[in-house]
Formats: sequence, C-alpha cells, structure tokens
Amino acid sequence: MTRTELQSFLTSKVEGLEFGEETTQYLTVTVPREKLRDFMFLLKDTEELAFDYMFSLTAVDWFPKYLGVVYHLESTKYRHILVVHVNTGNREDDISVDTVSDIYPTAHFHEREAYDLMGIVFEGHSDLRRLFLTDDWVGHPLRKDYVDEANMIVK
Amino acid sequence: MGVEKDIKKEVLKDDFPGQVIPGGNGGNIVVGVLDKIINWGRSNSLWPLYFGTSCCAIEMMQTGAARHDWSRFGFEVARPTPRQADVIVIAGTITNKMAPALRKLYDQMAEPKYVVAMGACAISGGPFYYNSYSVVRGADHVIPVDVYVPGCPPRPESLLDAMIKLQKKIRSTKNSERKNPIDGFDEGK
Amino acid sequence: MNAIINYFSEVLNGGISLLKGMGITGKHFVRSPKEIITQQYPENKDTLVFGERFRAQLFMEHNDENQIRCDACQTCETVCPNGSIEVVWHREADPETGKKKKVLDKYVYHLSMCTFCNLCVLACPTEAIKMNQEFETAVYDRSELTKVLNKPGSKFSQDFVDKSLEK
Amino acid sequence: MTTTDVNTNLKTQEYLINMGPQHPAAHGVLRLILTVDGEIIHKVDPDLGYIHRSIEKMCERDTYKQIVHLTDRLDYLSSHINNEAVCLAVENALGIEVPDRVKYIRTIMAELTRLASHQLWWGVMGMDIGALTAFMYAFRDREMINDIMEETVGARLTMNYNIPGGLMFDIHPGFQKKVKDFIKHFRKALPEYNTLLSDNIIFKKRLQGIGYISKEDAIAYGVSGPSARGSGISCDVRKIHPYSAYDKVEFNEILIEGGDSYDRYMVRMKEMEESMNIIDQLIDNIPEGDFQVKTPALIKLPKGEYYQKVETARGELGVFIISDGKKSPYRFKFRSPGFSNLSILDKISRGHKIADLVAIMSSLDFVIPDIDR
Repeated sequence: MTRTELQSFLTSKVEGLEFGEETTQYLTVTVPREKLRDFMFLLKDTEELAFDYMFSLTAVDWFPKYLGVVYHLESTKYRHILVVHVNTGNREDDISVDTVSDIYPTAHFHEREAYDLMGIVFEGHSDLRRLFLTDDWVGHPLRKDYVDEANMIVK
Repeated sequence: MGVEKDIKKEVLKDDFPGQVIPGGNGGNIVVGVLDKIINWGRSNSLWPLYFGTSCCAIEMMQTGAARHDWSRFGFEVARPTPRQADVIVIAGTITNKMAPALRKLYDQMAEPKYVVAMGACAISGGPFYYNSYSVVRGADHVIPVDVYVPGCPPRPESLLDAMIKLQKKIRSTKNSERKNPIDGFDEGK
Repeated sequence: MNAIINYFSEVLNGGISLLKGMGITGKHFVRSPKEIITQQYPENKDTLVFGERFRAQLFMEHNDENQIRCDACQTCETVCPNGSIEVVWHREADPETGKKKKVLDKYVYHLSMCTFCNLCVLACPTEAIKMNQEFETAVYDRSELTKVLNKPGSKFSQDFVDKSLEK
Repeated sequence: MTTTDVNTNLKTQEYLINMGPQHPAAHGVLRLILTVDGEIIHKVDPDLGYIHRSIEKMCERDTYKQIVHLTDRLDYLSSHINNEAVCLAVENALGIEVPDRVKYIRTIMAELTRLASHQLWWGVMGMDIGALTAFMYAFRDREMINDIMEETVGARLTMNYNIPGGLMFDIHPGFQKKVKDFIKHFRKALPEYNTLLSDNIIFKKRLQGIGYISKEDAIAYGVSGPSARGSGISCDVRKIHPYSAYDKVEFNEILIEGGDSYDRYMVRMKEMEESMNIIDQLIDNIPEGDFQVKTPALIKLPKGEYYQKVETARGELGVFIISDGKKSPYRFKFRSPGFSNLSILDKISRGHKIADLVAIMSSLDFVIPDIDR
C-alpha cells in the first residue's frame, strides 16, 4: 500500500490516531497507550496490512514530559513500512506500556533492553529483567537526566 | 631459588650501611646461569590465554595466522583455560561487568604470569574514556599489566613487537628477586 | 540391508572427502617456497613497507630551525572524538603588531587513547600535524604513552605554513 | 525390569551450566546460562552486557562526524558498512546527493568488507567445529583484503573511510589493480574452501539438521541477513531498499529453503561469489568525479526522525536518529542484526546437545560488540 492508502485505511479502522507530518521519511502514527495492543494485532493480522516483521524497537526519553517507545514495522509481503509511536504517562511515576512481545517475539529482547537502559516497564512481559547491566545497577543510563559520577567522565 | 632467598634474609640486617652486593660465595654463578636457562625457557614458550573481547581480537587472530605467524616465537598455543596459560593478551574493551571475570581468570593462572594490554581500550578505555558509563578506564585498574601496546587496533607487527618486548622483560628478570605482581597491587603499590 | 549399504557408502564417501581435503593441504605443503607468505617480522624490519596512508601515530612536523606550523587554534582538540589531544597555550603580545595571540606551550597527545580516525589531520588548517608509520610503540609504562609533540623551544612560523601549503 | 523401564523411570535433575563470558567458541564475551538435562539443552538464557560500552549514550554527546568512528567498533567485521549506514542517514536527512564515484567506491568497499567478514566467519566456524586448518586458509586470503584497505584507507580493520558527504580520501592509484588481483586469486581459492570444509562428511554431519529455523519463526523473531536467507526468506536490504550503487548492479539473492545450520553456512559461501560478481561489475566502471561533497564543518540535522537500513555481513543494520536540530542527535539507536538473531537462539537450540549449540552459534555468526553496543 502506498503511504496515503495506508493512512486512510488506518484512519477508517481505529479512532484516536495522530499521524506525523507529510515530510517524514516513513508514515508515522502515534497510538494512545491503551489501544496499543489492539492496534498491533490489527496491523499484524489484517490481510491487507500484514505487518509481520518488527525490525526495530526504540525507547526514547522525551524529556521532561514522558518516555516513549518507537516501533518500526515492515511487511515482508508488501514491503511497506510503518512507524508507531506510543508514549507513557508522567515521566516520574507512570512509565508503563503494554508489552507486544507475544505478538512479535523479537520484541522480547528489545523490551528487556528498553527496560534496562530507559526504565520503561512493559506490562505483561514474561521475563522483564535487566539485560546489559548488572542487577544491582542504580538508574537507567539512557535517560537524559542520568548522572553517574563514579563511572562517567563527562567531556 | 627459595634457598637463596632465605640466606639473603639472614645476611641482610636492617641497619647495614650502604648498598648490599649480594652473592660472593660462588652460588650466584650457578643461579645466574640457571636464571638464564629458566628465563630462556619461559620467554620462548609463552602460551597466551584466548581472551579477545572486541576488535583487537581479530588482529590477534591475524597475528596467529599464516602471514605473521607468532608460533615462530613460541606463542602459538592459545589456551582457552587460564590454568595452562602464561600470558593474557587483553584484546579489547574491559567493561565493569567483565572486570571481575578478568580478575578471576588472572587469579586462576599459575605463576609466573604476564599481561599484555592490547589496544587503546585495554590501556585506557580508549574511545570510551569520556562519556561512557560502563567501561573500565584501563585494564591496569583490574590486574597488573606488563606491556602496553597502543593502536586501535594495533597491527600484527605491533603486537609481535610487544611480545618481543615482553620476552626481553622476562629475560632480564632475576628469579631470586621476582615477586608475584599481584602482591600489593590492590593496595596501590 | 539398505541401512548397511548406506552405512558403508557413507564411510567410503567420508574417506574420500577426507582425502580430498588432505590433498589440498598436501598440495600446499609441496608448493614452491616463493608462495610462502609468512613474514619474518623482526628480521625484515628494513624491507617492511606499509601502504602509504597507513596511520600509526600522530606527529608534529618541525623544520631545521625548530619551527612548527601549529598556531594553537585548537581545531584538532574540538574535532577529536575521544579527547586524545590537549592543546596547552597562553596569550602573548606579538612583538611586531602588538596584537595578543595564542602561543602554543605544549601539544599533549595521548597515544593511549587515540583511535587513528584521522579527523584531526583533516581538520588542521595549517597541516601542522600528520600521521606517521612508526608502529613499534609498545611500552612497559603507561605514562610513556602521553607525549608532548612539540619540541622544547619550538616557535610558530607563518613562513613555514605558507611554504608547505604552497606545495 | 526391562530396559525401557529403566529409561523411563530414571530420575534426572536439570542443572545450570555457565558458558562464557570467556569461552573460545562464544566468539567474544557472550555468556549463556544453559539449563541442561545431562547433555540435552532445555533452555538457553543469554546474559549480555559483558562488552556493553554505552555507544548509544556517547553518540548523544558527539557530533555527527565523530559518531562515524564509533560505529567501526560496533560490528568491527563490517566496519565500512556501519560507517556507510550513518553517513547515508545523515546525507538523506540533509538532502545531499553524493557523486556516483562515491557510490561506486562505497559499494566495492562494502563488498570487500563482506568478503573479509565471511572469510573470517568461515575460518572460525571451522575452528569451532574442530577443523583447525580452515582458519589458516581463511586468514591467508583475508590478509590480501587488509592490504587493499590499508593502502586506500590507512587502516586494516576499523576503517573510518566514510564521512558524511563522501569519502575521506580518493582511492589509491593501485586500488583497481589490487582488487582485480585479489578477485582473480579468490576465485581460485573459494573452490578450495569448498573442498576443504563444505564437502567434508564430518562437517556436514555436525551441521545438517541442527538448529532448524522455520520461515515463520525467522520473520517473527526478526532474524535477518544470511541466517534468514538460509530459511528461504527474501530479506536482502540491498535488493529491497537499494542504497549506494546496488541498484546499478545485477546480483542474485541467495535463498536456500532448508533452514538448518548447513543451509546458513551454504548461503554465506554462495554470497561470497555474489560479492565477487558485484565487484567485477563495478571495478572497471568507477566514474570520474569528486570523492566528496562539501558539508558544513558542524553538521546540524533538521528536526525529525531518520532511519537508514543497510545490509551488513550479518544482516540488517538500522540506524535510527532522532534529531532536535542541534549538533548532536537527541537519540541514536542502532538496530543491530546480531541482537535480533540472538533472540532466536533459545528457541532453536532446545533439545540439542551442547556441542551442537557451538555449531548453531557459529552458523548464526555473532559479533558480540554488535549485540551489546
């Protein structure tokens, strides 16, 4: 599907989607947090969309408001690409997002990475532990306000 | 060797003025020749521990391969187990998570043991010195290092040069005065 | 019965494939000595030639009158991704014009941290620093890897810059 | 009691084995916590981070020109391709079109890198399985590529040849001849490789039927590169989203339907031939022109998100930049091929023996710094 077709198709199926500007590289859509899982099921299971390949999952710190997750999806059948944004609530205490690791098994590791480095809690993840850092590590280093005077020499 | 050490302790008194010239009873000659033989043996059969963490490991493998062939110097038997190795070539970055493992490997090695820090990361953290939250700034914070070879990664000839320099160091040690390099290391001595 | 035939044919095939592989190594074993690629490193030091762009460490060019082309502009220090260059300088009044100018005290180079990415050499406006091919840099003491590249008493010279940039 | 009774009534207990972080077959510092019953693997739990160097955090403080040299150290075996990914992302964001000469040279270099990487993988794979000779042959030929790199780029492994806007230097005058000599030599050497290892019966027995990845699993777990093409999935970024000069060359995407370790092995062996074909098509036709486009000394990307996919020797590398208009990126993410390929390891190695795990890991071709970043 082309970009505009994709956009109109998605608008007709789900309410409350926010689409990014025309100039972005791929079609970008922001999904409300509660609708994420339904939206992902729709993307994967709809015959015309068939987004079966999640090639990237990125955690972003939208300092100072909220944390966010960016999913890059591609269809191996039609080769169209969609970027899905989802944002958490308040950055301090409401940092959970529903997991998609049962829909896209590749997200299992990616979500563990995001939890480790950015501290996003994925609700329903079967094994949410730190992946890279040791278990007793304090803080989440990729956050913008992370300071670590012992280990980090800032230039 | 142990015998000579004991004798020296007896002879040397704390309040002895001036410099002590050890030996003089003929035993020294034997020990000197023995030293040479032992050092010759040690320096020509340095078995490295297979310890490559990142990019430098590839250049280390190149050094072991046909073109550069470090078996010409007796280094070829790369051992995966520290019990059978004489020298660790730290080829790559040491992170905070890896540091205890490195120290454990070093402690498991039998004396005498030597360490070559290969590449910028192993010497000082290299490109990860600034702004990185998880890298050890130099392997010599974890274990004592004998030879440093800079480069990112150093070319195989550089590593060979470092190994030759390590051989020189081994040949110039007196085994009677040798101490375990880890003694006092943690206290900063 | 079939299983037995299969078994023996596999053994036979296995033997053949092994012999084929060993044939290759055997062929290389008896090849002419000209095809031996092993370099005798410490002995062939005089004849060892690297590619001309090969980078082994940074150095600063001095001419016969101990002049340098570095005017302490600190561009290299800013472009260096890992802080291996530190330029120590002070301001001094130029005796002719009276204008205050930067004068280089020490050009500190941390060989222990350098990744030889060549960004400093490309960025230098006066081509004061270059990479050379001295690769035998192994040392016993880490502090020896911090080097001061400008020789004591060296002075910046605009003529030297103009001359070399002309070339 | 009959013999079958003994077997069923035998009580066994699962236990944990640590494999790594310093393990000769782990290709670096990967630590696997294995739950085994006797010798049969029940679960593989990778413990990463032993070479986690916080590159993504460092990128947030560096300028775009400085970031390039860090990517050398990610997947150091395809360092040129990593550089290219960042440079392409920055160029696309700035709207710079690089000259054809740059595109051609980048493609040739990338394919040379791929050849070098696959050669190393081949040698090390042989070593993991127990065939030590392969290592010597692979590294003998790899030195020739290193020489080419050294002459043109100035470094043997971590090249840093790409800069945003083009290349650091023009190619060396002797480049074309050297590459052609190498290809000529390597065309003779590759059949040797096959005779040595690919046709060896022991080698085949160690790999065939081991570590089966089904098509659906490969897509679901995000497996890419030769590992996925061994399961018959068309996923070559060079074909699907062509970059640099890949749209100007003809080459086959190697697809084998089998899905076991030996098929992944064969994909890489055949890919080496294709790489040679690509180089053959380009090496004589490098157009004249500049090797660089002028870019500002301090590159600032416009606000927005940019993604660039490239095909490294291990699979699909993605570079995701979120820019807020400043000189450093706001967020810099690497989608590394090894990370996704590793996630399937648990699934495909269950039920195999520990010795098979080594073969599976070799056939997936991990570079740990690429996984840990």
